[in-house]
Order: sequence, then structure tokens, then C-alpha cells
Amino acid sequence: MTNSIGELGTDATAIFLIGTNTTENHPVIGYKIKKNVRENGAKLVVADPRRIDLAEMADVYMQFRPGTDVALLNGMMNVIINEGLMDKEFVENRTEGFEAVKQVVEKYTPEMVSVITGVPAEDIKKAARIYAEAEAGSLCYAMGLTQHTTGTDNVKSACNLAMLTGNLGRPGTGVNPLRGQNNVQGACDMGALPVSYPAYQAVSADANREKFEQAWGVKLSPNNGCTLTAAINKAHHGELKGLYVLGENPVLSDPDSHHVIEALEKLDLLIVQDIFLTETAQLADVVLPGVTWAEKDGTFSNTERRVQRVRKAVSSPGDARQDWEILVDMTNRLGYACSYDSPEDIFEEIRKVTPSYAGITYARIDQTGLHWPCPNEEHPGTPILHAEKFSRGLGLFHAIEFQEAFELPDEEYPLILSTGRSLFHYHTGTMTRKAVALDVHQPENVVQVSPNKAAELGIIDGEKVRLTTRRGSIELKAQVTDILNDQVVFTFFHFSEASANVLTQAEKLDPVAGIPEYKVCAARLEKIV
Amino acid sequence: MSNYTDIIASCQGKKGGIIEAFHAIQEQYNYIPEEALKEAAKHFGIPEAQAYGVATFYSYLSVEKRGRYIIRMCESAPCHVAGADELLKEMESILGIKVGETTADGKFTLELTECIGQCQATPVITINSEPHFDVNKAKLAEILASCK
Amino acid sequence: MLKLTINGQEIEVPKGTMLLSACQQAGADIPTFCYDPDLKLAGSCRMCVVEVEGRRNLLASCVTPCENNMVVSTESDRTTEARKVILELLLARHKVECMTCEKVGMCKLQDYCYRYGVKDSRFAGEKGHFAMEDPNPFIERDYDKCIMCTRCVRACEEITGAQAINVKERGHHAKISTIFDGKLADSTCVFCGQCIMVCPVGALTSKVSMGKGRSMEYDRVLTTCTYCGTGCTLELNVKDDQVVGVTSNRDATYSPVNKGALCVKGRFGWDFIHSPERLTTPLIKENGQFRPASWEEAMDFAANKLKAIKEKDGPDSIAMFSSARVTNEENYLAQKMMRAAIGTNNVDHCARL
Amino acid sequence: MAEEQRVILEYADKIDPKKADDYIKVGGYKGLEKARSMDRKALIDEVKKSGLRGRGGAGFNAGMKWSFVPIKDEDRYVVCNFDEGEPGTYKDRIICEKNAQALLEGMAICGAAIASKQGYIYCRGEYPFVVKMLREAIKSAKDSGALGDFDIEVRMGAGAYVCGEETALIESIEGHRGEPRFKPPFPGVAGLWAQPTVVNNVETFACLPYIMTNGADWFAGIGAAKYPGTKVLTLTGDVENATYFEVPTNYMLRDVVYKLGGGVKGGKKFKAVQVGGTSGAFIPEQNLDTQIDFDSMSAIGAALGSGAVFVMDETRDIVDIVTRISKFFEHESCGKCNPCREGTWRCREIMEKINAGKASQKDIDNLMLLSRVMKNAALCGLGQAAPIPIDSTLEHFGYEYSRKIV
Repeated sequence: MTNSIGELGTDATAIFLIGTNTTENHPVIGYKIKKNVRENGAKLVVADPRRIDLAEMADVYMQFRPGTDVALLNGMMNVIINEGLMDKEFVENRTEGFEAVKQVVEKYTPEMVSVITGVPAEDIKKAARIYAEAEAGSLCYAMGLTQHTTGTDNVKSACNLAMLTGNLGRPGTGVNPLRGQNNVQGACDMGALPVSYPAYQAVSADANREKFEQAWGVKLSPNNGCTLTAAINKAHHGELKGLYVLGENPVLSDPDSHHVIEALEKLDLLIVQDIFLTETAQLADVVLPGVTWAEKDGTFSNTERRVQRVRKAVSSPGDARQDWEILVDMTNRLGYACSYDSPEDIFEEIRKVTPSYAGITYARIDQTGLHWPCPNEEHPGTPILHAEKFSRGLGLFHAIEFQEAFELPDEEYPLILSTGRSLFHYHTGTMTRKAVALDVHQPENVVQVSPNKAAELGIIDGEKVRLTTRRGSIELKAQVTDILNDQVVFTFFHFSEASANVLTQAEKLDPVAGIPEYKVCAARLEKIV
Repeated sequence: MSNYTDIIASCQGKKGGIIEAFHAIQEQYNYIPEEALKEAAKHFGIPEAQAYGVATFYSYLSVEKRGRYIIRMCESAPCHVAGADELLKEMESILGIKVGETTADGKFTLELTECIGQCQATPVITINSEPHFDVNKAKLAEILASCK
Repeated sequence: MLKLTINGQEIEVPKGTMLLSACQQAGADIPTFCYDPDLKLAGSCRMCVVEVEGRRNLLASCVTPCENNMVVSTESDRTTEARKVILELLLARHKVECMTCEKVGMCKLQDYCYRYGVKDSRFAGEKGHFAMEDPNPFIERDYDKCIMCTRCVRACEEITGAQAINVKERGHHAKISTIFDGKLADSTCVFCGQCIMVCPVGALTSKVSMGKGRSMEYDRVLTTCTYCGTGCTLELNVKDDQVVGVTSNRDATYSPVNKGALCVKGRFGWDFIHSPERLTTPLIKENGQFRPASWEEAMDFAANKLKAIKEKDGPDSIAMFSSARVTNEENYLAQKMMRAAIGTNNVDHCARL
Repeated sequence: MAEEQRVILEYADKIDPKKADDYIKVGGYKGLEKARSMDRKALIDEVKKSGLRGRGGAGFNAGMKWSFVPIKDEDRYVVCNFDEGEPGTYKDRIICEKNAQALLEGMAICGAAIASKQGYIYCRGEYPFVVKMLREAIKSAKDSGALGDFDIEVRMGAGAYVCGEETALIESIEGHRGEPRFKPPFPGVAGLWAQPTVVNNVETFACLPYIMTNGADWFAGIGAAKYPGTKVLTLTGDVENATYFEVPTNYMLRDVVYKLGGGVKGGKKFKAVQVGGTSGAFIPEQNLDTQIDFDSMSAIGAALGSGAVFVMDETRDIVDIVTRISKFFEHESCGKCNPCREGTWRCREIMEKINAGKASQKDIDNLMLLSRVMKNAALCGLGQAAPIPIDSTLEHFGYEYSRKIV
């Protein structure tokens, strides 16, 4: 997030949510949005293919066809430019590349966009006005925006919209990705990415490499690594031989599970370090028992870049071992000598090579966490990014054309399948499926289908049905609900018994980020006879 | 009988008018059915639990099905000293039901009420909000017989 | 500034200050049930009444704005009498089962009865009986213990925005209820448990923690939630080296993101920690079957194989999936291991999934 | 009825209250005309000068109340409290049924004083026929042009005595549970929809046209000096003439019972009179020589309240009646505050125990303790007043209790 969570509850006067079912996936952020709308009269615009909880209280709700995000955002920009609602001063002083965008969005009239997205032109206009005219407009998104073959384009379009309206750099504004996992921000910050060292220092830049070579006292590879999804493909092709999986469960979380399993089975060595014998661990050659967050010390960085403490509360069971100790041990066995006394000791090293974390110490975040960038120990942290200027200087507009999703419905697979999370479970269910109350409350997967479509297919609520794509098929209960339209079905990916990712496609990913298109693929729903 | 939506819509534009809508619903149904309550909550933009809280707060509103004729016996002090207790016993015995109950044929529901502001002629009962004055045993039979 | 005399002490407060806050500033400990600094004022429990010279009635300090020259007494005979009677009235309706009540140690009714020496109630009579229904696996609702402070209703509306509950009926028949007093699961409830957080008595408790330990038996360890990226802080309740529950600290210093508010996963989804299915020993697969191994053996096995692959096929034939769930420190070590020890940049995690 | 002095009810049954024209023919809407010609401050001063005090029970100076209303950009409301729920009271119904236009005119005068264009009449749910009549009366007044741009909407209560409390009434108009708010803020500053709001009783509003037409001095000269004007009373219970009367406020209570009321029914002896509705004090024979005005009644520990006069003869069982009254309060407590919700319940339990002859002196002591705490600590007037019948009967009719104690 460019801005902090608290601002959504107090400072934002208009909130535009696209591709985030906030009350289910980031409940506490959802509370703040609701409170701001109810008590302070903040305006709310919701764009989502499903009429989610927050849509009920929205000033404008846009139920758009999955995968048409760019068209929708371009349409809003078209309205803003044509109605003279853009922030000219901001665009002139703080950005570049606007003319190209202006040219592209010119043809995205609300009427034309309405045809693509299925959203009434009038609603597009209303939404655009609310966001553009807001004193402080916050744009929030989650995986609904990013998990597309055009994910990067979608995000760039969202940034275009924010820059066009000057909704950046002030309290209550910002482009705010709501990140789905406790420490996904931190994992990125720490360089668990194939192209960068900690703090997003590109591995391809010689200066960076030299810096780390010096810090670590070893020669480093100048080549970008491969992404997670690419690694699976490489394993499939036999190019990747060994894989070390730390607390991940790609069998359930990665697209096209059959493909993933085949790939993992082809490996010479699969090491899995986890707390349970996950679906992925079951395929491993060696399994290393790590510990839960309740059993360890350390830090997590949340979606607003706030670094906070994690504290050990209880001992770990049996011979399960601190994850950091396992990693240090392995590193030593691999021939690179290193030793640390504690997680804090590791953090001290992190500070030295991670400029944005340099000013953060365990002592400083003992009570209240700090937002990075925090370059020195006197620095108060940075809740709001881009206040004076963007990291690159001027904000760069990207002119983006709408492209259809990779796999569109056809006669054989006439529906659009979108996948995501439920309030009651988390990711691959490794933890929540073993949390008794959560699993009792929601013990199995469902596929959400509109009343019309259900009636057309002769399906009744609660009936077991078959959901099929070109990759595979799962059987699960139908949940008949009017929150989605007749062309779309939705299911959750937490349940190994009926795993959504058996169905999703891994063939075409976003070319830049490598993100899979979990939000759109062609599917068929059938009654089981 | 008009449907809930139409009845509720007739209170359109009355800010905070959910109680008015409840009255209108009761006029048709003698109680507030669950669906009507939900519809009213939606119409007036208030949470369902709150609408239920409102409907159950007021003694003239009921969320339970009642008879076609709702008889209410005033038991406030002026009616009390005028013999309300005995009259009530008489009513219970004629109708064969206790206070709060509805006759098997769905005709009468018997309820108690506090003062209805007709104390010039105690004891008083109301039948579907219409007051009957100086009620005694003889008059009671007559009044009940007039309910078809 | 306004000048007041509270229990003989002169203090100054800014205009708009409520009497309760002024009294607290003057060092008075005023009992409250319905007052909650994070919620709208109710002024209904009347426990916080104080005596102000020249006023016929006692004033509820939580809803009375300070006025200049008020002379206030917070523990006068009249206030004590009123508080004792209120406690006795509440006790008369309360299902007293402190022996097994989850809230012991955190129960305001119990604390205040102790403070004012209220052993039993002179007004004991009929008890209301509210059916205890709710098959949900998270929240135990025992309205025979409810004291009608309505903090749960306000928290549900004002903190979470779920608006699932409200007060139904009136007088002593009044009760906290969903629409038609139905199950929470059929309402707009999202099982965040904020109602449990604000309940001052044992009416609302966690089913997941039931019977596992009471507040004086456990320590609270402040940590950050393991689920979504919001980064809520919470307190793990630890008794005998076991997590027995989750509570939250509502002070923004300790809970800057969520100020004590949690979601269903954070508040009720912790018991996997002690799941019997946890991995407790390293495993090595032989002939398609796992067998337990020592750490030495397992680490050796893994390291030797990795080294062999690197030798044969080069460092880029090895990859690591680090994790969005482990700590920064562990992620740092993971990428450092791949880069410094293996010699590849093939490290990624499920940021995109 | 030579004893009466009819001001509000002068034309009772001689004009059709629904018809503005009928009212105008007997001088109606002249007061409003005059009020509108006046400067707001002068108008409020005139009402202050008349000494008109609230007829709903609290007896607050009406002009004074209006003067607290801040005149800023926001809307302001005039609300008529027509929730008369005090058992034995029906004078507001009579005023409406006989002279509804005076109420409408009075509300419009108040509207002129606080620059409000919207009035609400909150009528109790027990009077659906009066609601209907009022709506016709409003339409007629609007059609005649007499009300000008002042609009009045009638809202119907639904059976909750507590809604007679002004903030509970406001909550009810807003479509909420009729639970009283804590004060401050007072409605004059933040009332209906958090806007400045004047809430007055039907009778208070109905006095205004006559004050405006005849002058403040005229009104101030009627009845008791500190509570001038007339008061509509309703007589119930063991009295020959169980009906309504309008009398000057310096009228004597004994005369209410014996002259207007025609004495105790059936020639029986007088035992007690409860004035002001069910929350009023029970007054024994020795206090009958008291003026009915607000202050004189307060002096004997009673209250004029709504003007209900409930007479009990020598055969009446005071404890039984108070037991019945305690049940009333138990039923009508809104349940918001502890002292009232729990207190009214326990009062009823103890009263029933006493009435059944099963109580001891200990129970009486507990009752008195409870009563004191309710008066001291309850949130609103309902809980504070609920013990008054108990206290006043324990004081004046203690022997009736002693008789039943074991």
C-alpha cells in the first residue's frame, strides 16, 4: 500500500474498491471502510463481478465481466478527462506520459466500455465522478485485479487513474494493494524474489551484486532466477532437478494441480519444510518439521509496510525445529558458513543490507511497528509514500489497451470460472482446515451459481455438482446465490477434496509478473446424474 | 390484499417511517410477518436486527400471527378499580383462551393493554382498536357476537 | 478550562470533558458497565453515577459534561447505595455460576460485587430464562448472564459493521437478539468475536477456549496474526505451554492496525497450533513411504543431494519456494542460502497466488 | 358547570375541529397572523411574559424553552407530544377532538418563533381515529392557507408509555425503539435527527393562539400567578361526574372532587385521590385544600402532571391499586437503564408479595431502598417517577400496608 490502513477509516472521503472482497479477505480493513462510510459519509465505489457485502452499501456498484478491468478503468479515465475532472496540476508537475494515455482512452467511451464490461454507462460516469471529485480518494485492490494474464496492465491502469486524479501522496489517497498473506510484503522486501535482493535491489544491476558479494563474501549469480510458476514448468521439462519448498503448498495453490504434481514428481529432490504433511509435503523426498508462528520470534511486514514483532508463546512439539535454525544449518551444510544467535541477530544483518529497514530495530518496534522506508534510527517511518515525489521522480503513465482474458467461454465450456477465498479459511487450508471451529463452520467447498443458471441446469441449492474445465473436474456442492450474474461461477481454493486449482490454467501467465489467471477460465457446470 | 412491498412503499418518503410501515402492514395482516419485516428494514435502510428490535418494542406491534379480531382489555388503575379483572376472567371463559392466545378458529386474540385514554367510561376494551365503553358481562356477549 | 472539585481535589479540564474522564483524572476509580471508550455512549448502566452538589439526582458521569465549579463526590453514601442496589438488581437476574464461568477474573460484575461487598441480592426473585441456543462453533451466548449493557450491540455495529444483533422487546424481557432471535449463522454475523471482547461479564465467551483456562491462569503474549496481510496484533493466551485462546489489546500503542478488533480466523483459528497432526520429526521417503529420521540424517540427506545436483546440473537446476507465511528473518536466510550457498537467483514465493 | 373557565374548549362541540374555516369563523388563526408579523425575539418574549408553562407535566416555561433553540443553517422542528399515556388521562384527545385547529395554530406559532417549517404530531397508537381526524384537520388548514408554509405530519405511536418522554418520543419518530436519550444534549439543541427541536404538549400548543390574540397579560392574569392559565382535567374513578373540565389553575383540589366531580360516587367516603396520572402521588383527605397549580401541588409532594384526577373511595384497597400500578411500570419500562428495568420488575414482585399478605417489614425496607435508588439513579422520568405511588402511599396510607404485613 502507498498509504496506511488507518486512513481508510478516517481520511479517505471516497474509496474505490476493485477486485477486493475486503470484508471477507481483509476483514479488519473492511470494518474500517464500513465505519468510514456509515459514520463519516465517505463515498464508496465497488467494482467486482460478484455483488460482495460492501457492494450493498456502495454509492455505485459495478458488476463487470471478469477480465475487463482495463476497459473499465480506461472508461473511467475517459469520463474524467472529458468532464474536466482530472487533476491538471498533479499531472503536469508530478507525472509524465499523460498524452499517450489520453490518446488511448479517448475511444473508451462509457458506452463502448459498457458493451465490453456489462456495466451501465451511467454507473461508469458516476463512479468516475465520485473518485475524481473526492477530496481524498483511495483506490484499493487485491487479487481480483492482479490474477489475470493482464494483471500488470490492470495495476498500471489503476495507477494511471490515481495519477490522473491526483489521488496519491496525501492522507486518505493512494494505490493500495491489499495483500493476502501475513508476510507477503516481507517476503518480497527480503528478496525472496528471483530478480531482486532485499529492498528490491535488482540482481541484474552490477552495483547491487557487488554490494551483496561484499556483504556476504561470496560470488553471486548475475542471472535473474525463475519465478515459481516458471520453476514448475522447468521441472516439468526436466530442467529443474531440485526444489526446496519452505512453508508453501503449490499442489493446492498453483494453477493446474495435475501439471504441478507431474512436475514435482519429476524432480530428483523435493525438500519440504512445513508444520503439517501438506499435499505438497506428501510428494517430498525429505520433510523437515518447522514451527508455527506461535512458536517463533521474528518480524512480519504487513500490507501497509509496517514491520511488527512476532513473539514465541509456546514450545514446539516433538523434534520440530525453529525454521531459522534449519535454514542456517542447511546453509552451512551447503558449504557457506554462517551463524546467528537469534532472529534479532539476523534482523541486525537485514538492516545492514536493506536500506528501507535500516532504521528499524527490535527495540523500536517492541510496542508499535514501524512503516518502511525507515532509513535511520531517528526516522519515524513512512506511512504515506510518494508525498513529495515518486521513487523514480515523475510518475509514469502507461497507455494500455484492453485485452481479453486468455480463456474465454465457448460452447463446450460456456461459463466464466473465477476463484478466490472465503472469510473462514486461509489459502490452502493448511492451518484453517485444522482449526476445528473454522472447519466445522465451513467444512467443504462450494461453487456459487446464480439462481437463473442453476434453474437452467436443474441444480438446486446444496446439491452436489460437477465443475469441469479443460484441465480437470471437481465435484462439490452448489450454492445458489444472486451475488453473481448468470455467466459467472465462483469457487474457493482452500479445499484439497475439491481443489479449485485442478481447474485453473497454467498455460498463459501474465508476461511480466508471471501471475496466473485465477479469476478467469472457461468452465462447465453440470448436474451429477 | 396488497403485497408487503406496496404497503411499505406507501410510506415512501417518510423519514424514519418504519413504524408507520409496521402499522400499515398490521392493518392488512394483523401482525408483521417475517418477510414484511425484512422488506421494511431493507426499504428504510436499517439492519434487520434493529427492525426486529423496533417491532418487538411496541406493545401494539406483533411479530406473531394473531386472530382477525384483536381484543385488548385495559388493565390500568381506573379500569382495574372498575372491575377489569373480573371482566377479563369472563372473556377468557367465553373465548376459551388465556391472555396472549388466539382462538382455534383464528378469530379472536386476547391481549392486555395499558390505558387507552377512554377513562370516562371504564372498564374499556378495544376490538381492532375500536373502543367499547362501560363494558360489563352482558355487554360483552353482545360485543363479541357482533364480531362476524 | 473548567474548574471542578472532585473528592475535595481541585482540577481543571477543557470544556467538553465528560465528568467520568474528569473524575478519572482526579484519581477516582469509577465503576462502569456500559461505558466503552471505543463505542458510542449509552449512559444506561448507571454504575458510574456520582453526586454533584446542588443536583437532586445522581448523575451518570459518563454522559454528563463537566460544568464550571461543579463539586463532585464519587464515593458518597448515596452513590455507594445506588451502586450496591444496581449490583444486587443485576445479581438477581444473573445466572451465578462463577465456579465454572469462563469470565472469572475478567468479570466486571464479580469485581464490583467484591469491591462493594455485595454477597447476594436482597431483590432475588423470579429469574428470567433465556433459551441458550446457538450451534455456531465460535461464540457461546448465555443471556442468563447478560446485564444488558449493550456493548456487544454497539461493537457489532460500530467496530465490525455487521449489525447482526440488537435489543429485542423491552423492560426486563429485553434481550440481545438477531432478527427473530435466530441463529447467528443465519444472521449477518461474521463471527469476529468483537462482542466477546467487549462483554464485561460471562454472557459471551469463546467456545474454542472453553474449559481451557481462565484469565488469571494464562499469560498473554503479544504477537502479529498469522493470516491475511492486514497485520493485526493479538495476544496468545498461554497456559502450561499451550495456547488456550486469543484475546486482543485495544490500546493503539500495542495494536496500531486493529485496535483490538480481529476477524474470525484471528480470534478463533489458533488451535491448529496443537493439532495432533503436526509434524514432530523429520521424514525421509523410502520406497514411496515416509519413515522418521533424525535431524542429522535428514539434513545430511537433503544437503548431499542438493550438492550433487548442483555439481551435476549447475546451480540454476535448483530452486526454492520461500514463504509469505514465515518471518522476514527466515525469508532473508532462505534467499541468502540460495544466492550465497547454492549460487542461483531461483528463489520466489507465492506472492502472486 | 359554572365553575369552569373554558378557553381552549370554549367552542367545544360548536365547531368542527377538522374544518379550518369553522375555526377561523370564531377567531382562529388570528394569533398566528400576529405571531408572524412579530420579530422572533419579541414573539418569544411575549410567550415568556404570558408565563405559559408546559402542560405535559414538567411545567417548564414555554417561551424560555424556545429561547434556547439556536438559529443556524440547519433545520429545526416543532414536535407535539400527543402520547398521553398516563392512565386516567385523555385531555389531549379531548382538546384535539374539540379544537384541533388550535393545536395546529399553536404549533405554527412555535414554528414562527424558532424559524421552523416542519412540525410533527406524535399521537399515541391508541387513538387511530384521532390520527385520521388530525390528518383531515391539517389538510383543511393547509388548503385554507392558514398555515402558510408550515407543514405538519402526524406520526402514530405503537403502544409505549415511555414515548411520552420527549427524547424517547423523538427516537420513535425517527423509527427507533422508544428509548430515552441521556441529556444533555437537550432536544432544543440536538433533537429530532440531531437538529434543534422544540417538544411541547398538545395543551401547551393549544394555549398559544389565545395568548397571541388576547395578549400575554390576559393569560398571565388567569389562575395561579406562577402557573397561569387554565388546565384541562380528566376525572376518573369513584366520582359522580367522570368527565373532563377546563378550570383556572388556582382551582382547589377539593372543589375538583366535590364540585366538578360531584363528590364521591354513591355517597361513599373519600379515601384518596391520585393526581397527574399513574406516576402521581396519592393525596389524602387532609391535603385536599390545595390549589391544583404546579407549585402548590409540588409543595404537598404531589404533581399536577397530566391533569388526571383519579378518585378512590373508602372501600378501595390502596395496596392492591399500587400493586396494579407497579405492574404498569414493569410493563412500560423500556429496559435501557438498570435501575428502571430491574427495579420496576422487583417493585412489582415485592408489591405482589405484600398484596398477597406474604411480606415482612424487611420487604418494605427493601422496597423503600429500591424506590430511593430508582429516583436517584434512573435515566429518565419514568424510572424516577415509578416509585412515587409507592412512596406516597407508604407515607399517607402506611396502615394499609401494615395490615398486610406478616
